[in-house]
Formats: sequence, structure tokens, C-alpha cells
Amino acid sequence: MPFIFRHRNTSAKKGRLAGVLIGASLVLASCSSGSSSSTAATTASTAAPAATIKNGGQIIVGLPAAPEALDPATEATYYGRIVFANMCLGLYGISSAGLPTPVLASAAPVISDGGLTYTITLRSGVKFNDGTPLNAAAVVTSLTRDQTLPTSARASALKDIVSVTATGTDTVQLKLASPDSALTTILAGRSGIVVSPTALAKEGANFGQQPVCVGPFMFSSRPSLDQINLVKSPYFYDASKVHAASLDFTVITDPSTCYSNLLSGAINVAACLAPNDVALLKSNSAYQTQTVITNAYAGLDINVGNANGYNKPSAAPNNPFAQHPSLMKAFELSISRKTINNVVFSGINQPGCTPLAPSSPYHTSIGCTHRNIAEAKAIIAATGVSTPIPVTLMEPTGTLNTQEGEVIASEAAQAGFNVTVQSTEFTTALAAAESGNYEMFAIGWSGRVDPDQNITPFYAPGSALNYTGVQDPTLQSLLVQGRTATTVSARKAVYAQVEKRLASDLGIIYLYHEAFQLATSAKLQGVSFTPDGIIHFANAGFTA
Amino acid sequence: MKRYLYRRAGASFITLVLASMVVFAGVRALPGNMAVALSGENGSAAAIAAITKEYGLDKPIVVQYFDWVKQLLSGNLGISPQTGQSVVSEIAQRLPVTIELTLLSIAFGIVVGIPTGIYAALRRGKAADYASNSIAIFGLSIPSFWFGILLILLFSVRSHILPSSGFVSFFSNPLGNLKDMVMPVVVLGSGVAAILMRQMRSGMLETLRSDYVRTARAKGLPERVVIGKHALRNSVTAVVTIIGLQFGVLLSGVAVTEQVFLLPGIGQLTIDSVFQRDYPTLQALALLIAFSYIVINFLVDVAYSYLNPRVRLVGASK
Amino acid sequence: MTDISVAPPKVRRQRRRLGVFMKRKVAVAGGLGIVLIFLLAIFAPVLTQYSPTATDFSHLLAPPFSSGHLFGTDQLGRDTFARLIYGTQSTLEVGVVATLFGTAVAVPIGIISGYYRGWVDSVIMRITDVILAFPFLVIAVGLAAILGPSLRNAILALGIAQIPGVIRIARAEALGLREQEFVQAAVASGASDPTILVKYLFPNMLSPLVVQASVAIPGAILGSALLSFLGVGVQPPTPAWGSMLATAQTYLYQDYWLAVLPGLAILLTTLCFNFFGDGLRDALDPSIG
Amino acid sequence: MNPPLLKIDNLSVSFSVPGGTVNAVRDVNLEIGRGEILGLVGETGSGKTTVGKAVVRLLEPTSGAIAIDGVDITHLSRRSMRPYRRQIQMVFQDPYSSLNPRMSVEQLIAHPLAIHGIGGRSERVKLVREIVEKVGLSKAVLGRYPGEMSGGQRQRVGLARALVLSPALLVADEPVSALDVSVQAGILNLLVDLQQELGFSCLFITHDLGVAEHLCDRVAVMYLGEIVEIGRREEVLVHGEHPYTKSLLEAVPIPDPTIQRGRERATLPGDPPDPLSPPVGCALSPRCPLADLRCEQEHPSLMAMRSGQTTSEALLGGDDHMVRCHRIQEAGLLVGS
Repeated sequence: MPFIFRHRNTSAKKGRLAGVLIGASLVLASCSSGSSSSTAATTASTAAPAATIKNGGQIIVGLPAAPEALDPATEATYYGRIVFANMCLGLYGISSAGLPTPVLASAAPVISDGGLTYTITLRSGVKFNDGTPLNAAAVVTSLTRDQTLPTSARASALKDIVSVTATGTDTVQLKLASPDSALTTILAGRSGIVVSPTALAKEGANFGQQPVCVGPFMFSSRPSLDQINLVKSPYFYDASKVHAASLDFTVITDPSTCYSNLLSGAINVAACLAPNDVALLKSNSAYQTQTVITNAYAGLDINVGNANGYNKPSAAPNNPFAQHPSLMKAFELSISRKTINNVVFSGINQPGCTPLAPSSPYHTSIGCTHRNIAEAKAIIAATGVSTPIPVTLMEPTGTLNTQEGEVIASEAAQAGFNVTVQSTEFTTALAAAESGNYEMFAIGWSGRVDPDQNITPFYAPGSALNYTGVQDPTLQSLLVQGRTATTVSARKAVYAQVEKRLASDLGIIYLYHEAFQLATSAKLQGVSFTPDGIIHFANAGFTA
Repeated sequence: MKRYLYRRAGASFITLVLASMVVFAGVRALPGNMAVALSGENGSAAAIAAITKEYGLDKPIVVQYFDWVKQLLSGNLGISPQTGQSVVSEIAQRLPVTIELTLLSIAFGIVVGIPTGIYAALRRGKAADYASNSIAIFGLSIPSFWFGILLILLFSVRSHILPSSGFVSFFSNPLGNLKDMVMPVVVLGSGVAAILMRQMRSGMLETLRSDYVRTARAKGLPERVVIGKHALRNSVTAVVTIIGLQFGVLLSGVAVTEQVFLLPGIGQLTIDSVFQRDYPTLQALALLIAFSYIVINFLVDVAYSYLNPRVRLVGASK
Repeated sequence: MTDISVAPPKVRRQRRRLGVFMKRKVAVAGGLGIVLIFLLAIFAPVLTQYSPTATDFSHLLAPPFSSGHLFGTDQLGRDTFARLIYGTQSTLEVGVVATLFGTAVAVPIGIISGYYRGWVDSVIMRITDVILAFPFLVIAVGLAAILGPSLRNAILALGIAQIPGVIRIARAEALGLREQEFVQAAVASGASDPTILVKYLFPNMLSPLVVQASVAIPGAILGSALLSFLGVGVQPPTPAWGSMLATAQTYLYQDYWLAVLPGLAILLTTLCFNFFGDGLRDALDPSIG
Repeated sequence: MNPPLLKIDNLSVSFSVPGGTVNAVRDVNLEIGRGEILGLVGETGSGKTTVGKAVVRLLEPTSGAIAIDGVDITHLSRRSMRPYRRQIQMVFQDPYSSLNPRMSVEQLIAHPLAIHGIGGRSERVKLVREIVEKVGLSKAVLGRYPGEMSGGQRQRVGLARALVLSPALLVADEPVSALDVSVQAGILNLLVDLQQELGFSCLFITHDLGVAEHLCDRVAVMYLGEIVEIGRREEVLVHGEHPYTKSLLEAVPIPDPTIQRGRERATLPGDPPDPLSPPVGCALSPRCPLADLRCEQEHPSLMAMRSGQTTSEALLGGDDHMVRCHRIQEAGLLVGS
């Protein structure tokens, strides 16, 4: 966690929070949908030249925050996923097109029994990074552990699975309580990681200190929380395509330090940069940059019904928005999403007004409102509230967050809102939000594959994430329809209505979809940055 | 003397116990608790309950405190929920970095500050005196984080003389280790040097004015002997005290410098733990810092009472 | 004890005067600097036509001496010169008020502790030890987390952080003074304890306290800069040098002026206070030399 | 018979220090009559200042009693002590540290009056002016601060501050030892004149036998917390019998302040013993040329030179020259008989 120089992109903080997700947190299009997610823009500022990649070399990656203990069953940070992607492969993975793709499984699961039985066949000849062969029993062990370990962060994602059995040496059968079309996606995340049963038996609860899985790299050491060292695995089935001799992760919380480390060559991959520094690098031919727009979004939560805490009955707090809900629209009209993005985030994010990413197959473009001071003033006048209207905006600490608040304050002032930015330490802010002790809170969400998980937790009565305390029966019934609809097109139709409903400012003003950025030394080729924000180094190496 | 030591040790122990209570209560007074912070954005009730149970957060705070003390006494500081590592090993990994930084900074302060202080005292009222005094005040006035950033800009970004950050162990790469340490030590040590310089200067002046130095001079002892033997020795008590205090200040104040130069020490861990509500780590760290502060204070007092027996007699007359 | 020197007083006095004069020049410069800073704070609106909080999204990160901005603009297009000038207000407020608060709380406690000694002293010293044993940053972060970030709480945190140190100074002074014969004389003539504490002890520890304060004010300014780094100090958009510096780190490679200017402002202000305090120390307590 | 103005009975004062207990004053008996000046002489550390401070109750006695006019003030509370404070005043050794540097001369002298609620404002001003004149200062000094005055002037202010309350007893703790020799005589003469004019009694503490001889009616000699010899001025200072008194008398006074320290030292071999572990027998025995086995083992008591009686008996008989010495008692009895 950053301490002084907390001007990391909001994604870092929200990503960390977001990291504590269920296993299916990978951002990708649902497997059952045929629709492509190609809008996830993977852009390289320098076109990758087709140069020959040498074997050997040390890849050093700067991450902005430290992963937790490297146990796939308990790890819950975004940065942990980046490490796992290179040393702990799962049954499935995410292709560069953003689709689930078999990794340790030999093919997509065979779904039978009306969606209640999944049969997965394993790739043959695979060995864990301690030489133990991969078999169905190992998969059963890992999945059962994910479900039963008390501190498991995967249990809730796997709760629909009632039994896991090895039906052959290489086949595993999963029985579900109810059909769950997101299961393959879930198994493409940390829930699908298979760990070495030998190592598990040896390390027990300390598995996270010495993790052994299947992967192009294997765990070597973690001399401190901020330093993770991996080396090329001799056991990996595709080892011939792995070029780098080692892959190290080092935590650099300060973006300026990250930048100077990249320039001085102390790191050759930077995932820890500030947007403005990435913008600087774009004109530097010694580096290449990549950006993906993710499912993560940021918005402004407005306390309209959370007077006494999320777990108490909804009650309108004493603030202008709760008294006059139309002021939310006025507020939205008073700010410009584009300006926020350009001034604070160097234009890297994607302005938007719904919780669904542009790449989501369920997203329907509805056209966001644009800044319109006259209209905002008219709405305010109609409410009869005298201006300036005092508003306290709680922003998590961090330079960029504070600036976001200042831009919002500066813009909203012209419509008659007197916004006070209150920079608040993150956990304190969360506690305040849960207890309803706030007016407006700038907070985001790391995003989920399934549209429902990007919406329901924030609007369901009594949900811990329903900071706004909003209760909207129309939305609730739409959300039920969305969950029960079976086809993608039917769901898309429902979510189009949902997005429309959400755009009418129920309690959250959505601002933008977050971009993740990566800068690498131009000499390093073959780094794959997938739309879920994960960096794959399996085929990366140095050219000269 | 023995009784004095016992009394002093007893007082230190009480301070430590008080400190442990304050740490414990203070950590829990922070808004947002560990279970919520840990289980994060999608924490299910079950996960929160599991963490709550695992760390005993559902028990009354007094019971939690005594459980913790019991654990402490058996040498077990618990498991850090952020890293899954034992707090002891996490601190053990980081402490050497902070201690190295602290020791080197104090060494830097001594090497730079003491000779300058003596020189300034001997050239009292001359340009050299004002120059060194001004530089010392400069050293006291410069914001350490800013100084650090300026150094990085100059020596790492503009000219690639020194690494901007990072840390390698002295035992695996002594030269690299020292290179990593140069800038942080200059940043931290300049403050120490400034304080020591000023202390040394005023101590020297006082002794130089005293009767016995005058006598020593009158006896015809060479100036070097007068200064080296008499004046210097007499200023040592105060300097020892300052060094001891600075050691404590540095141990707890390195967080910023560690942050700027990315040194994996305990300062940064402390702040991280505050933000992450990592109770076990935070408790252990705060106690460790309090403990080292108290121990250093104790040692300084004892050293002082040996160097200057009058201290012991405070409390003699009513 | 008094030294009754046999050295010819004339020579001594002359030599001292010369030294005092030289030192005084620096101290006077420091004092003038402080006055100047206060004037800047008071007359900020006269000195610049720009508002320190007015954003101009069309002129972001303008370099110094460009588009009508003396020191350029910051990442939100605000005039850096205006922010620096107005920043003196909150910066001085934090430094001075925190120090006054800390001193006002600590001095009576320290005097009582040192004068009565015994268990009162033990209890007070244990408590101050406990506070001293905690890193300032943890206290500050904790307080800000509990009380919420604001200028007032930053002042509170910085003031509280000073208390143990000032208690120690006041106590040490009281311990020394109570053995002084003039205090014993007061006891012997039947003076009450409050009289002794207020009329005999307090006035005689003023000089170390004033000196301490002159060092504590710049200390608090530096501390507030740190708090701003933590996001628990002065709240936006109020300009404060510390938060300007904190923000500037992000733009170190695009516009290093943003970091250099507030850093220099903090440096110069603390320098003035330190020089002034130094001179004050010499003036009030010649034995330090 | 009227009780003496000051009566000290078996006064002991001890301090606990880290190494144990120091008995700074052991079983001291003293009486001072009205208008009498008693000199208390001894080396530095002999306990004479401790006696003085116990008398003005700046120190708590461990045991024993102090009575003023027959009233035991040893354990009086702060409040009940107040009227007696007025009667006993003290002049301190160091005029540089005994005056509050933050008060003007007028404030310094008037403050005791205010504390004791004496007179109205104008009366206080009058009293202050009177006493200032009496101690030989001009009215011009009233507005000055101690830092602006010489040592002699300051000590006059100290005297004025003590005497402005018209005390019955003045405890003067080495009032001139910190002053230049040239100034000393002036202050001492002033003290004598004032005593004759105002008639107060005085406990005069000094290490300087010459000063004691100049000033005192009676003299008590202290060594290691005990009175070793007491009697009228000429009995002690001319015909002093105790080996310690003799050694003090042999140390010839040298009129040079830089060698002043040497005069505090008796001409006996060795140093005073560690107060933490005093000798079992006679306190002087390790240094005494006359010491024999008895001196080392048995603690001598204070006995009258002529009658050989113990304190109280001797006093009744008017025999007030007393010595604490086994050998002299033996010899003295012979002489006296």
C-alpha cells in the first residue's frame, strides 16, 4: 500500500480492494456468448518488430502493490493474479481475444445433464514444477481445498459445485447444484489453478510461502514482501517457448520512482506508472507502452438512503441529494467526464456512464449526458434549493484521487454546488461508507465478467456494498430478469433496460472505465497484456 | 547503583506494559476493522466470520489483549494476514535493513558532525564557524523527502551515478549494498550531523572556557592534548545522549526515507500495516519500536549515570 | 555555580560583543524573513491577481514565466505563484498554532512533574515515555484516521506530537530551578505552591521554551508537509506547501518546478525560524555561546 | 525560665541515595537565645547547611524536634507553619542564584510582605524603602533586576528580603563565601550592625573560623553530621580542645579568594570518610593523631569539658563548653580537676 506518494491511479487502490474477489474476477466476455470482446483496446505505441528473441535474460517487473501470500486458494489481489499467471496456470485461461481457452484442460468442458455436469479432460504429459505429474486426483485435491479451506477466497465462487470426482486419471467430473454458465470463466481464474499435491502435503498451511504449480516459471524465493523471484521451469510442458531465465517482481509504490527505475534500467517492465508518465514514454522509442480498458469502473456514490448503516433499514439522510433526488442529475450535468479523464488521467481511461464496460457483450450504448451548466442550473432552480449547495465529496487519499475531486469541485461550482473534497484514508473511507457517514464518495469497482455482479451488489437492499442505500423496485425486478434469462441476447435486452435505469441517477454517477497500462523496454518482446489486465511473460524475451 | 538500575529497569518495564496496552487499544480504535479490510470488497459473511474467529476479534478487547500477551510471552507474534507469513519472520527480514540504515546514518552524523563541531568551536566567531553553523541549520531545515527526491533527480535520473532505489543485502553484494545506501544515509544522516555538530560546538566552547582547560593551557600542554584529552572527553556525555536519542528517532522515523528509496525496512511496513489494518504486524511493530526506544533510553541513562554520577543522586535531597 | 572570573572584564566583553553582533545579523535576517513571510500571508490578495484555487484546464502545467504566470501553473492550471503565496497562510497557521497548543498543554504538566517529583512525576514521565516511544507518523495517521482529515486535526496531531518533548524540557527546567536558592528562598518565606510555580518557575524557563518554540514551529511545518503527503493534512483545494510538494511528485519528470518551488519555500521558512531561534537562544542564554 | 528562641533536639536528617542512606545530620542539639549569634562551623559536607535548612523547614528531619519559642514546628502543616515562617528567615550562600532573576529589587523585597499579608500597598512600599536604606542600598536600585547588580549589592538585597519581615531568627548560610574578599567585610559589618539594631537572633553558618570569631557569641563545630565541640566563642576558637577544632585553627587563613578552597580543608591527613559508611567509633578516628582502639570502636558522646557531664546535666550547671572526644575527656577531666 502506498504511503506518501499515493498518486497511483485509482485502479491500484480499487484494484486491491477489487482483488479480494471471488475467483471469477477475470475480465472477459462470457464464454457462452459468441460476441467478441475485441473492443478491449490493446495498443502498442511501437509496433512490435519481428526480431528474434534470445534465450536467457532477467525480466524485472515493477508492481505498485504487493501480492499477499502466494496461495491460489487465499490470494486476493490483482497483482497476485499477475504473478500466478506466470507460475500457476489453471485449467483454463484467457486468450488475447479475451475468451476462455483451455490451458491445463485439453478442451472446453463437456457440459451435460442440463448444465449440471461438467466433464473436464486434462492435457497429457503435464508436470508440476516439482516434477509431480498432473492428474485428475490433483485437480480434485485443489478444487476441494478451494471449497473447504476456512480462509479460502475461492469458496463463494465455487459454491454451486456440489461434488468433484476423478472419473479417470485424466478426467474430472463436476456436479452442480444449479446451472452456472460462468463456471468456465471461474475456472479460468484463480479457482482453476491446480497445485502440486506433493508440495501441498509437504507445506500444508505454509503452501503460500513455497507454492508449486504448473507454469512457465517456478517459484524461487520471496526475500521480502516486496520481492518475488521466479526462475524458468524445467518441468513446463511448453518450456521450449519460454525464453527468459528468470522473472522477478518488485513492488514500487511511488510512480515517480517506478519511472526513474524504468529509465535507469533497474526494472524493464513497469506496471506501476502514473498515467502522465506513460504519456511521456509514448514519445520515447526505447520503450513501448500498452493500454487495456478493463471492466473496472469508477463513479460517485451518493448517500440517498443509507442514514444508519447498510445493514439497517433504508432511511433518507439529511443531505440535499436525498431530499431532492433530481439534484443528482444536476450534479451529473455539471461535470464533464472527458475533462476529468483528460486533466487527471492524461486521457487514458474511457469515460462512461454505466457499470458495464464497452467490451461487455451485455453492454448497449445509451449515450451519456454531456456537461450542460444551464440545464443543471434549471434543475436546481426547480428544486428550490438555494445555492451554493454544500456537498462533501469523500475521496480516498492519493494525488490522482484528490485531483479528481478538485476537478469535480471546480466544475460543479459553476452550476451552484460548493463541493468540499475530503481526502480520507481508504479503509476509514470504506468504514464511513458502510455506516452511511458520508454524502458523496468517489469509489470504483474492479469489474466482473458477469454483468449482474457489476450491478446487484450495489443496489440490493442490505448488501454491504450498497453504500448509497438506494432501493429501487423497478431495478430489482429488472435484475431478477437479467439473472434468470438464459440466452445472451435475452440478457442483453434486459441489461439495456438496466443501464437506462441506472443512467437516471439512482445513487451512483458512473464516471469512467479504467485503463491498465504497461510500459516495457523496447528490447523486451513477446509480453502479452490481456484485456483482463494480466501480463503474461511465458513467451517474452530480449532481442538484443 | 544497583538499586538505581533496578528502579530504572522497573520503570522501563512499566512503560513497555503501558505502551503495549496503548498499542493494542490504539490499533483497534482505527476505523474499519481487520476482518472487513481483509475480506475486502466482496467479503462474504462466512469469510468475515472465519477471519473474525481466526484472529479472535469477537472476544472482548481485554480478553484479546491477554491472549496477545500470552502469545507474546511464548515468543509468537502471530501471522500477518496480508502476507500469510509469521510476523516474526516478516520483521526479521526487514529489521536488518532499517538497522543498517540507522547505524550508517549515525556513523555519517558522527563522522561529519563531530569534527565540524570541534572545528567550528576552535574557529569561533570566524567565517568558518558561521559557515558550518549555517550549513548545520540548513541540514536541520531541509525536508527529508524533498532532499531525497532532489538527490534522486541529480544522481540517478540526470547522471546515472547511483541507483535510484532498491536494496541488496550487504552479504550478497557489499558494494551494491553500500551504493544503495549512499543517498538514504546522506538524507537521514545530514540531520544527525547537524544536531551533533551544534552540540559538539557548544559543548566544546563551554569546556574550553572552563577552569581546568585554562589550567591545562597554562601548564603549557600542547593545544592538541588540551583539546583531545580534556575538552573532547568532557563533551562526550552530551554527545552520547544525543546519539542515543537520535537512534530512537531514526528507528521510528525512517519510514519516509525508506519510502523514497524503496528500502524494504520496517518503517514502510509500519505505515502499510496501519493502512491495511494488519493488527498482528502493527502491534508487533509498534511494540518493537517502543521497546527499542525504551531500551535505548535506558542504556543512555545508565551510560549517563556512569559518566556523570550526579544524575544518580537526583532524588537524594527531598 | 557562579564563576568569579579574574579575567579582565573589558576584553571579554568586547570579544563577546563582536560575536554577538555577527550572530545577531543572521538572527535579524531570520527575524526579518519571518516578518516577510507573515506579510506575504496577510497581503496575499494584494500580491497576485490570481486566485489560488481557480482552475484553468486549458493551461495545465505551464512552465514558469509563461502565459502570464510567474511560476507557471500546476496540473489543474492553477497559478503556482498564487498558491505559494496563499500557501503561507495555512502553513504558518499549522506551524504556529500547533506549537502554541503543544506548548500550552505541555508546560504546566512539565512544571508540575518537575516541581513535585515523586509519584506525580513518575506517572507523567511514564505517560510521556509511552507517547515518545510511538513514531510520530503512526500517531498522526491514527489520529487522522479516527478524527478525519482536516486542518484542525492536522494541527492537533502536530501539537500532540510536540507535547512529550516540551514536557521534558519544562520538567528538566523545573527540576533544576527547584534546587535554585531563589526558589528555596520563596519556600522559606512561605510562598504557596501556585505562586512558586507561576512566579518563580515559569518566568525562569521562558528562554528555553521560546527557543524550543522557534525550533518547533519549523518542525511542525515540516511535519504538516509529511501529513499532506499522507493525505491527512490540509484538505484540497486549500493551498499548502506540503500538499503542493506531495502532488508535484507525480509531475517530477514533466514539470520539476512544481516540486522545487514549494520545497524551497519550506526550506527558506524553516531556515528563517531556525536562524531566528538560534539568535534568540544566544541572546537569552549566553552560556551556550 | 523562658524557653530559648530556637531549640533543636536530637535532630537527624538522612537522605536515601542509590547506594544506601546518608546521615547528613546526626543527633544535633542546639539552642539559640534571644539576640544571640551562634556560629556553626565545619568543612563542606559536615552537615551545617543541612541543619540550617532543617531549621527553616526546607528539609524534613528524619527524627528530632525543632522548637521556636517552645513551640514544636517540626511537623507543622504548610498552613500552620506560615506564621513561624515569618519569624525565621534565611540568607543564602549564593547571591547570584538566591534572587529570582525575573523580579525587580522592589518586587523581591516586597514579595514576602505580600505573602504574609503585611500592610497595605503603600505601607509595603514604605517598609521596603526603609529596609533598603538599612542594608545600605540606594533607592535607585529598587527598579533594577538582580542581573544588573554586583554580588555585594545582591547579598544586601538578600538580607533586606529576609529582614523586611522582622524575623526573630535569621539563618545565614555562608552569606559571604561567594563574595570577593573586599566586599565580605562590608556585609559582615552590616550584619553585625543590623543585628544590634534589630535584635534578631542568628544561626550563622560558615566554614571560616575568622568570620565566626568576628561575629558569633557561641560557636559549634560540626564534623560528619555531628557537633564535635560547642562553647562560647573564645572557649572554642581560642582554647578549642577537639583535635578537629585544633586542626581547623591551625589552617592559617590566607586572604586570597583563589585559595579559599584550601581553607575549608582541615590540616588533618586524609579525606573525610564516605558518608555512606561512617566509622563505627569516633567519626574522626581514621584521621585523628590521638585515636586509639577505643576511638575506633566506641562512639564518643558530647560531654562538658569541665564537669564531664552529659549535655543536659552540664547545661544546668552552666558548663557549656562541650567536646565529643574520648581522649580529651580523659585529659580534660585531669586538667579541670
